[in-house]
Amino acid sequence: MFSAVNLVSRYQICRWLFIFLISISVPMEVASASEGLAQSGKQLTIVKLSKVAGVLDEMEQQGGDEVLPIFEAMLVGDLYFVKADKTLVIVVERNPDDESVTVSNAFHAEELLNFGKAELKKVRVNNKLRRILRSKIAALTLSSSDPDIRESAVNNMLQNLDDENIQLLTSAKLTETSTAIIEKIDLALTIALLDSADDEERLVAIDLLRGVVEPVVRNKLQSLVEKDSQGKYLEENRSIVYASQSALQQIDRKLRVYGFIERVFFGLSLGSVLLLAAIGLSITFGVMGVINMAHGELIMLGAYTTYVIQQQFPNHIGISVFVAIPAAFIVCGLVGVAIERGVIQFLKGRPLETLLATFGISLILQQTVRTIFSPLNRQVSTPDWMSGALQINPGLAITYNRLYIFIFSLLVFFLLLLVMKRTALGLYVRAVSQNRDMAMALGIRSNWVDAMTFGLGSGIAGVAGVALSQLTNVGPNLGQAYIIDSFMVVVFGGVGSLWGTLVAAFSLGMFSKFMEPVTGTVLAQICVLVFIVLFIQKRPRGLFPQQGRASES
Amino acid sequence: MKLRRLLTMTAASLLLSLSTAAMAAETIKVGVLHSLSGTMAISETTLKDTVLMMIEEQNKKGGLLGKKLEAVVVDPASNWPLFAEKTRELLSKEKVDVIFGCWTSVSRKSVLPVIEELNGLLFYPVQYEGEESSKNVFYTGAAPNQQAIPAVDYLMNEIGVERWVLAGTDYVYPRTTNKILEAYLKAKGVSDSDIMINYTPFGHSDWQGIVSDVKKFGSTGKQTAVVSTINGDANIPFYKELGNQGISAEDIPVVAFSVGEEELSGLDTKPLVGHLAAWNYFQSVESDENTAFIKQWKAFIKDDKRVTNDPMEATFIGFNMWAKAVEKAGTTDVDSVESAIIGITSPNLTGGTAVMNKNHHLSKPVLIGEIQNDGQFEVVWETDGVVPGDAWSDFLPGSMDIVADWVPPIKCGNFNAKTAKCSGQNF
Amino acid sequence: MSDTGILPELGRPGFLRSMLRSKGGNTFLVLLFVGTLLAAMGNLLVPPDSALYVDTYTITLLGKYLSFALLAMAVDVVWGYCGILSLGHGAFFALGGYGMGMYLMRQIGDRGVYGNPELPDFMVFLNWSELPWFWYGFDQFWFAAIMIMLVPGFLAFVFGWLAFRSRVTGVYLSIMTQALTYALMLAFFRNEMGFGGNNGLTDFKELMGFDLQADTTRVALLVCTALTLGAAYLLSQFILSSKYGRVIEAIRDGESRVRFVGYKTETYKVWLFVYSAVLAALAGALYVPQVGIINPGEFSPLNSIEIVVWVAIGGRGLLYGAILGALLVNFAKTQFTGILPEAWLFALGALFVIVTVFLPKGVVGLLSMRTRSRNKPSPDLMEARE
Amino acid sequence: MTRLDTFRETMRRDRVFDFVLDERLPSVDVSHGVLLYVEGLSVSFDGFKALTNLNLYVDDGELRCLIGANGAGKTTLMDVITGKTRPDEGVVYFGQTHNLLNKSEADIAELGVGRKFQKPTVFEALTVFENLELALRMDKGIVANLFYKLRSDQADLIAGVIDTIGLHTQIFQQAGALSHGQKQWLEIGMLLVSEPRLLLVDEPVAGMTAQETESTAELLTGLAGKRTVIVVEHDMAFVRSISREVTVLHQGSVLAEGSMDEVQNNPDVIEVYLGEAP
Repeated sequence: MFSAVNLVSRYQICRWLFIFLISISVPMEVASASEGLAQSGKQLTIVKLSKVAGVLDEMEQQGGDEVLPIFEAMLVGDLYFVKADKTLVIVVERNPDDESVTVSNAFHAEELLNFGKAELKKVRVNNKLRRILRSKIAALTLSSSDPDIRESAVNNMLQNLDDENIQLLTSAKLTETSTAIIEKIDLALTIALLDSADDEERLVAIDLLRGVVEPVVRNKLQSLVEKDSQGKYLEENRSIVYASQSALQQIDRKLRVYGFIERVFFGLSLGSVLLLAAIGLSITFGVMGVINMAHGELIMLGAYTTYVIQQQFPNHIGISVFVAIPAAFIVCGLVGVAIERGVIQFLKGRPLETLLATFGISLILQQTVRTIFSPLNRQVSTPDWMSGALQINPGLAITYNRLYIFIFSLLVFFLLLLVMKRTALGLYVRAVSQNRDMAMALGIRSNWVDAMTFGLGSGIAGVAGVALSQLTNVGPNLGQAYIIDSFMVVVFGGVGSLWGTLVAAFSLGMFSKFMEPVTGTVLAQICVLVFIVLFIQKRPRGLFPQQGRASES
Repeated sequence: MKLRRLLTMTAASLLLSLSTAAMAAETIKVGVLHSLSGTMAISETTLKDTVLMMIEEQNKKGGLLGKKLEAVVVDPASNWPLFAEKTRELLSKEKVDVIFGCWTSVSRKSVLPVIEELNGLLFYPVQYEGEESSKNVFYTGAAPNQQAIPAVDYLMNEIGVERWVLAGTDYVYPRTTNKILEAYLKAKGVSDSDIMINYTPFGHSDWQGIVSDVKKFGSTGKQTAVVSTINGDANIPFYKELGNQGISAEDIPVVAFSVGEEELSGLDTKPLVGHLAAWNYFQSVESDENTAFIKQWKAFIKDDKRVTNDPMEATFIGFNMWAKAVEKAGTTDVDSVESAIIGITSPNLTGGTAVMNKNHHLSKPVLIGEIQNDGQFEVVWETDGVVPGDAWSDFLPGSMDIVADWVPPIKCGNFNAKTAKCSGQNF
Repeated sequence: MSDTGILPELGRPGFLRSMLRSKGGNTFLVLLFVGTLLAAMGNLLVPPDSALYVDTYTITLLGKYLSFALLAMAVDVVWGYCGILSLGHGAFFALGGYGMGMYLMRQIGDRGVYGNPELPDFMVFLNWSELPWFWYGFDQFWFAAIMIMLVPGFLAFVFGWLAFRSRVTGVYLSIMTQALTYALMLAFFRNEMGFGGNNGLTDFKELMGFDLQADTTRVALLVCTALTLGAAYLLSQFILSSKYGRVIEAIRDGESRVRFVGYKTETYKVWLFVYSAVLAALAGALYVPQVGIINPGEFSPLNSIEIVVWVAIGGRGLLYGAILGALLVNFAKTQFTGILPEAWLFALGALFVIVTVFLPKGVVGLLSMRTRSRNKPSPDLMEARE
Repeated sequence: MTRLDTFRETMRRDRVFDFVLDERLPSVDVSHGVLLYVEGLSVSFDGFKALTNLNLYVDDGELRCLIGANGAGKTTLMDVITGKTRPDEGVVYFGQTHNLLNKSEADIAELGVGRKFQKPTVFEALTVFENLELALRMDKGIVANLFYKLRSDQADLIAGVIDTIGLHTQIFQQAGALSHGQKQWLEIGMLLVSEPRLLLVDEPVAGMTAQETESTAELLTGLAGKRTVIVVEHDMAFVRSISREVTVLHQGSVLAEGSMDEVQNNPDVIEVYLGEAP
């Protein structure tokens, strides 16, 4: 898939090179700083929000490059003014100790001042202004030395291709060195060509844009095939309409493929969440026959462990997740061992009773967390490396957090598989689960094995909690949301079969994600439940039943 | 034998403990009907504390009519039938003079028949879907025209939004709000294809598909916005997913009606910055009343980190209005207070005054705020004056003709102006 | 061969005899009768300022407790006697409640806020133009009454028939019942279903022409609930003390063995399940007019588990044990949540653990164990079970 | 035929209506003298072959012993006959007409196949009497059981069986309180009151005293002729004492068949089974 994308883009580079040859360049004069800048700057503090855009235009004309720091500060909300004399200042540092703020004068950066919080007021911005600011900054930073800034500048301009921007881009292209950015500029210029007066040029441009999934392209082409109220095409030249239609078809075909891939990923992602939530249960339920209703609460404890760890390392959010994984495993593992020793060992061979007792434990755990951490949701920050999305192409992006969690879930699964198949503990666990008396006769301390097994399952629940803390709310009710789903996965996959749990988690994830567009979320969920209920009637032991004589009785 | 004795004893104690009637009141009793446990405790506990704070304040001023106020706090435990039961307990056993309480619509609906049967008085402090006006209830939260419609106006006129996603949790408040908004948008000339409506269950956490749909919907070049009536817990995963899929507040702003300071407190607001909320109150609004209120609150709750929010202001206004009305009427008698309170004014915390209208709803200003890094809102827009709360929406076919007017000669919560009939009152 | 003539008499006592011999059961019936009578008289005949006056709040509270007791008994019938741990009985309860709710909604008629004679308010509210087909007939009490039992019964039959025939047992069955009620909850939360979504059905006015807010109606409802509970108790006692009941108990202890003796255990279980579901539905139907609201929260799996706890605490395998459990826990809940709302979940959670680990027979089991140790001879062994 | 004839025919006093008849054994066609046909039976669990192409014919009224080492497939064979386990291939017929493979456990039991398990399985919460009553041959439908009252002939039958199994003093005791041997007897009793056509008895004398073993042997031999009995047993002395015909199973198929002496002298048997013993 990746190579296919590359092929396409390489093909497009050739086309854009052609455009490059025919494009003309107009050098742009940079306006010099003006005296009125400070004066219009003051306007920012007075006028209504709807008038600010005009002030910004004025400032840009007067100030040129000089306004860049002001605009940037305004964009991120660091532009303030002094209440007393309406001087614009930029926040340099906030001192939480004495509630004071160190600022610099907006027009003389070297001038540092100290103000109390109450003496300053923020220059108001809203989303519309931020957009305007961003495009103004884009124009100003097109010649920046940082390629990333240049690229985002071009991307910003793509959304707003007026004559001025086209001129800027054309000139920028001459000095641009990065091929990726040149590609982008070419794309922009090609799109601009669609508005050319020469129909031949437009046809060439349409042909070049065939199959480019950038939303701007699609919208532009869409506008070419629009009809008026009488059903007549707005575009007079029929050949342009037809060319656009076929180009659109090609784009839509691609988008459909990407859409499908995306949905598959959604399914896998939901599946990985289900897998993480269910796999610990698969151990305690499948191997020990314990219906652990407190499993969800163990997940919740894992999430809270993440929270506590993050509180300890507020400046190392990125690393804290890695610390949280073993920590959550240990914390939840220990709680699990305590539950097993304290309650479950007295209920051997009475699975229904374990269900009730562990449900009681789940209530206690929930209320404990509520008492300690308050009933409010807690803040678990997402590390930077987990936010954002992997942009495969303009039509397809995969969010990092889901991608990592998908990989993580498989990692946990195979690690667990390894433990169960290759270690002494795994051997003991399997021995005890198949024939307790025999195992005991062979000198296996079955009590110890039970405690360890339950601890292992609980620890994995904790690890799942770490992953879930990155996706959802960390609150006392976190566990309840997953317990029923987890049971469904384990039962559907076949109790005692790790592979069954894997297959069940992913197939249920897929099933519900592909149902969703047809039925909506709620009905999809209901359908999954009904499906499992019916499936269990057909195959009472799930997808991958444990076989052999032992399972018969 | 033992068993029999045990059973007898249990039954006897059951009957005894339940039937001990409350002693005659030396004080004015204020019932507080907010969930202190269960799912709604997160939001409602704050309001319980607000009422307690107001009572303490009032008692410092010497109480009302020369009597001290006494709070009677019960816990309906986020269980809707229990709300009705506890209301009955408050009114018939404790004989309270007024009740401050409820958060969810369903709890209010559950309480309604009881409060009307026993002729109690309820102040309901949360924004809601409207379509109701009871003789015994005063609605101090926002009606849809005090929250949703101004928000849409703002997006349409100031941001230039042309395409709309109406996303909500599947219950009556989002359903109604979206129905009203849909009708409103269509009246403004927005075409069907530019409106996308989506409902999700409570506590929904897997937003990938829906956000991706929103992204596609918003990629047509027209400015798109999401009007979110998504409830509580489901919001954070929603905003997170938006952020991760690269949708910023500038691309597709989300305006929410259920996300306030309390919901944001202690959360990672990074993915939310720049998104909007519409309320009648924000903690960040600078006014003397508000500064005083925040100070009082932090002192009362003994926690400097606690925030204030819109339903608290609604409780504040409701309580003040009730106190004024009691003083005006000279009694806590429900009928007298009911007629005395209409037209009573009380200062808003955001400046200006709120008025209790004839339909038992308030006139209040509407503010639009942007979420900031620190979990506070920055007001980016507000209505010019106060907006009177409309019990019955003008945009729903079923309720267009209905008006609420509790002043004679109409004296009806759902008076059909066309047929001149008043139906379905429980008294 | 020895004298066998006495065998039939000694073997399994007839229904009446078993009733007479069941001390706990008799105590319960007498208490139920006397308690209800006293409460009813205390409300209607005693003047409100008297110390003996029972206020309406207490009447509705008692009514609620008794409906819960009926529900707990329904769970006990399948769990205590047949070993089917249903974590979805809340679903039948809620369905029964919805049936009654629909009838009560239709009784509102044009007294709704929109004054629509045909449609309930929430439908007008959501711009529905006509009554959905499944609401037809619910304006008639007899129809509603039939549906209240038929729909949950049918659901239980279909579910039970599928599950028991495929030999889904034990834990699997419990989880499936949980999935069932969870799915129903999600479904009823949807507004498109036409059951009022999250708000459910409320604001009822009258039942069979009687004003629901009148004290007499409330007392009558309490008496109805008590009578239903009593009747259901006698019927369940009859069923469970018959040979059918013996088979059911045998199924609990060794289902496959019963099959080898020649009983079609699936059929036995299905009908018991249906019976229990109908009892639960009746409880729901009695509950709704007394509390005044039915909403999808009643379907929540948590509720169903809580019912099981009532039974476990009271003592399963004993009908009056389940009833006692429901009354005790709910009474404690009312008291505790008033005083210490925070502590209630701790208390409930701890109760679960303690009862399952240390008191598998519940409170009643504890009591009867004591009684038995005093009366040494073995005939008591029989009685303990009845 | 005239109406009167019809009337007379209907009212004949030596006949009763079908619905008045109950608890009759369903008719089993044993016209060829064989009660149980097992042909080409194969069962495998998870790759392990429990039975391979097993053939077995048991005559009506015969007392047959099945012997074989652990894992030879004895219990699996019983499981197949009683409907607990479904074979991969093969045929099991009861008499000429009843295919046991498409019937449920309950139907097979109703046909007259009774089973005593290896591990005594009685209903522990019920009394001895109730256990027996449950096993009575009667209409097993729900309505019949709901309104069931013990008839005097059934009471006599139970009383007789109780005498046989010697649990007279424990009639009203819960079965859970019985000793292991008593449970064995109770289970045999349950088998007796159900009056089966074919009895499958799995290790009846495990946990019994020598005296009890002797009376069990007496009981089983006494039954033969009236009923068909298949006994699985490890106790060779016991097998020798009751058996006329012995089938030796080995690795899921029949190794040898014949009288005890014949079998004991069979070289194959000596090699795989008896050879291990001394």
